[in-house]
Amino acid sequence: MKPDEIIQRRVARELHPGTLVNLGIGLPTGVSQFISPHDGILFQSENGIVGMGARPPEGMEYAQLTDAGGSFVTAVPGAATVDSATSFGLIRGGHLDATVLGGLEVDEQGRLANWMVPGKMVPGMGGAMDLVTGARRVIVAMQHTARGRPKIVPHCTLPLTSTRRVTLIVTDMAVIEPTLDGLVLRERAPGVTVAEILEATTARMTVPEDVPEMDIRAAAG
Amino acid sequence: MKPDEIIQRRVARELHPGTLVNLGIGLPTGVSQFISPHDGILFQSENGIVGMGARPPEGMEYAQLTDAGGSFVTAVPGAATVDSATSFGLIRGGHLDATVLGGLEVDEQGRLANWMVPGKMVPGMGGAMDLVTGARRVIVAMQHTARGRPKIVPHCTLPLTSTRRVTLIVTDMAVIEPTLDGLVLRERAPGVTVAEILEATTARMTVPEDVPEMDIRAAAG
Amino acid sequence: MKRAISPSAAAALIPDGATIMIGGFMAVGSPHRLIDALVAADKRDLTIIANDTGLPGIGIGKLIAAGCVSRVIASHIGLNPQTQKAMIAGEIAVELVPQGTLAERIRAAGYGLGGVLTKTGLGTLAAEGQKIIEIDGEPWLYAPPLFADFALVAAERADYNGNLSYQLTATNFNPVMAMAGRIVICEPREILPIGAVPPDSVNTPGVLVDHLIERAV
Amino acid sequence: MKRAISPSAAAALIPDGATIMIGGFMAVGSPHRLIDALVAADKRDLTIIANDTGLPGIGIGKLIAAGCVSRVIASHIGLNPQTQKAMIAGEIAVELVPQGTLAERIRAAGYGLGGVLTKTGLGTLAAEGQKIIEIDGEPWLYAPPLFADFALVAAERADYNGNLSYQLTATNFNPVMAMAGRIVICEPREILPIGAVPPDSVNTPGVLVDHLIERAV
Repeated sequence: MKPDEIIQRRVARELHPGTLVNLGIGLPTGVSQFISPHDGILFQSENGIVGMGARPPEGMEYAQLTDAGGSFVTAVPGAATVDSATSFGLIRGGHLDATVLGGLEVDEQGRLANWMVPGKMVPGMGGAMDLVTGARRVIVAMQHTARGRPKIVPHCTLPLTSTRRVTLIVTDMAVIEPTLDGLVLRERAPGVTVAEILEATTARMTVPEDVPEMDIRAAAG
Repeated sequence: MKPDEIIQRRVARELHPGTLVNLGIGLPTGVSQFISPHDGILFQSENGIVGMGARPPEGMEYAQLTDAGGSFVTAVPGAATVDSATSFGLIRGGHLDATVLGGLEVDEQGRLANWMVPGKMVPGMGGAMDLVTGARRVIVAMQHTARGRPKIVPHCTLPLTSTRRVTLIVTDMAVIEPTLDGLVLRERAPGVTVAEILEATTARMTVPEDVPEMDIRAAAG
Repeated sequence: MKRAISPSAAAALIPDGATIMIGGFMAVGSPHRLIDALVAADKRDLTIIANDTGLPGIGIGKLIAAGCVSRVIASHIGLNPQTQKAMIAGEIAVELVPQGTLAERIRAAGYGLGGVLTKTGLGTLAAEGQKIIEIDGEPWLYAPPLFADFALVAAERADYNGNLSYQLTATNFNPVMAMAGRIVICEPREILPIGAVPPDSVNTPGVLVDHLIERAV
Repeated sequence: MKRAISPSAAAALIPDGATIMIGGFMAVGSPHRLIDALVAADKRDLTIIANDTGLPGIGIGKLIAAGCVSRVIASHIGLNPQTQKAMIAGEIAVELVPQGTLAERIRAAGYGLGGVLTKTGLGTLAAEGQKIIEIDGEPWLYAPPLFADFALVAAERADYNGNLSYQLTATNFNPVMAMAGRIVICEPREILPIGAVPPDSVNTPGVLVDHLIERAV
């Protein structure tokens, strides 16, 4: 199984039936393929749709129905469209159950940096700061390391997206929960040892006696 | 001609074609009967309609189309309905060209009191404070005196609706313009003398050499 | 998907002493069957946040008449002398808020904002005891967000996802309240199957609505 | 009633150096013919307030590519490397604002509010040099209203009163901008006779719209 798929499958199990969820562009978007349509989970795209559906078949795209990356999408039955102010009212007012976002760094305080690399990449924060600050739960979905360099670090060196402590970090190696007392290693990816995880992590992390293997089966429908 | 009709006819001439206007309950509401439908003036009711029309004929009322007093109204062609936040966005954001409101007192600084008589009448300000503070022009339409007692006074004794200087005061005796330098008598009602106006007014007022008679013909369509 | 419940089942969710937003403007666009159910359940000590208290025995006026209410936050109580009488008698505490500020305070709660900065009310009784915030030397009246345990709203149409559409001047405070209530209960005139309402016809996304009231028989 | 004008007549109303809000999200829901007219008229030194700067040569990207723009206030410029390059070269000043804060700042201008109090951006680069306001001991980031000389919006449908309706995700920033621009110019896909659009189908009341752009031939 590809590292991304491990992450996506594990994140899918975190989403609660009947709730509103925002998936970031890229790896997080792929989480939706591991969600049962019977769960009644609605995906929000911050450009103004609640109940975003999959990409339409070739030739059936519609120019005025797109996601936050500008890609063509569909609307599920029972979808609603809203303007940007209301879309962010949903995000900032605590109406979004979860956001799943990629990350560049997460630190021991559970703070996420994912919007800027000074001098290199200055795309703008888009909706990321609103999502991380306002969603009820923030799930970071990312590779554990970037070209061998650990991304879970003692202190973020990149500009923060929010000072808020994220809810959960899901990587291709581990599930880590940021708590008031610091990071706690909760799960290992299939075939990965605790030692390997610690080796790939520069942040301090509490390791409970029992660190079970991730469950990456499809969530119950 | 009844005193109210003089006021309503004169106020009607202040309204600009093609603009949005809010008429208060009571005397101000009657201004609409002296407006030509060809002027394209749209009336707003703060409960959420732009383009309010007259009361429907008996038996053709609809429970979900009412004015701010709860009375049945109609919608003119090209009307729009909005929620309360947007309705007051129109008022407070400076999108309303004029509001016409009744008054209990107006003082030398052009400040209006019209929402409360302490110990007697505490109905709440409703939208009055928003209208007087936010409309581009505020026109006070009221009898010059109440049971012989002058209503245009040196200093309001009743609680203010807003500290903002109103644009114009139209009574059954006079048209008075509040300016930075105080009240200026602009017009006399038909058959009323300057001396009679001053007699019925306790506020200081500048009286220009020429105080013409009000024009109360119907506004040009 | 939401199963529709009866007005009395909804009323049973609401404890005495709760803070409740109720949609409507002079009883137009109010959830009338929910109000009846609250009266029938003999609720006590409610705080009501609404534009007004309706008319005597009409709309929110029924809750006032039945003695269910101990506190009101509204812009206008003038058309309900019972509210005014109860206020003067000290039986109901009334906080009067300019109507536009009331709408924005409710919206601020629902949209995660820290409050409202407005010119409305500056220098008047409405500013008494309130915070003034200076921005670039200019004074603004600060008004805090208004939260509620419950929002009871009325809609013209719902689907079983809870998506709501309003009609004409029955819209009024319902959309902002549906964003702001911790638990949102909607009384629609009709409930359509999921998929029967186009996305652009939805005024309030269904994720905001916790309970739908079943259609009147 | 409003007579529809051509895109070039609308562009002629807009002087060099103007501050312009432009609706759209990654060029979806942008007024494309108006943008073309601004490029054709070779406008200079514009300040653009928008969610993003489109893609290279697409949507607002056309204005960037043509050198019409000296300043941008946006939430995201990542999909237009030309904007990033011009920013790094010092040719375009870019102010980045969180998307939700951007929408609320525009709305605040249109709704007569003194600004926005938000948690978004607190403790990050977005708060640098910004005012923090404490309310009951809790810090909130203050963001001022965003005004513009012009708002250029796109709509699915207008009537000749200027009443606008939007479609699906082409809605985005258009409604708040239509409230906030001093002069509002709308490019609708079609214009209906007055009376042909029911009041509940209107998203932006026509009183806000100063000019309509005639239908494409």
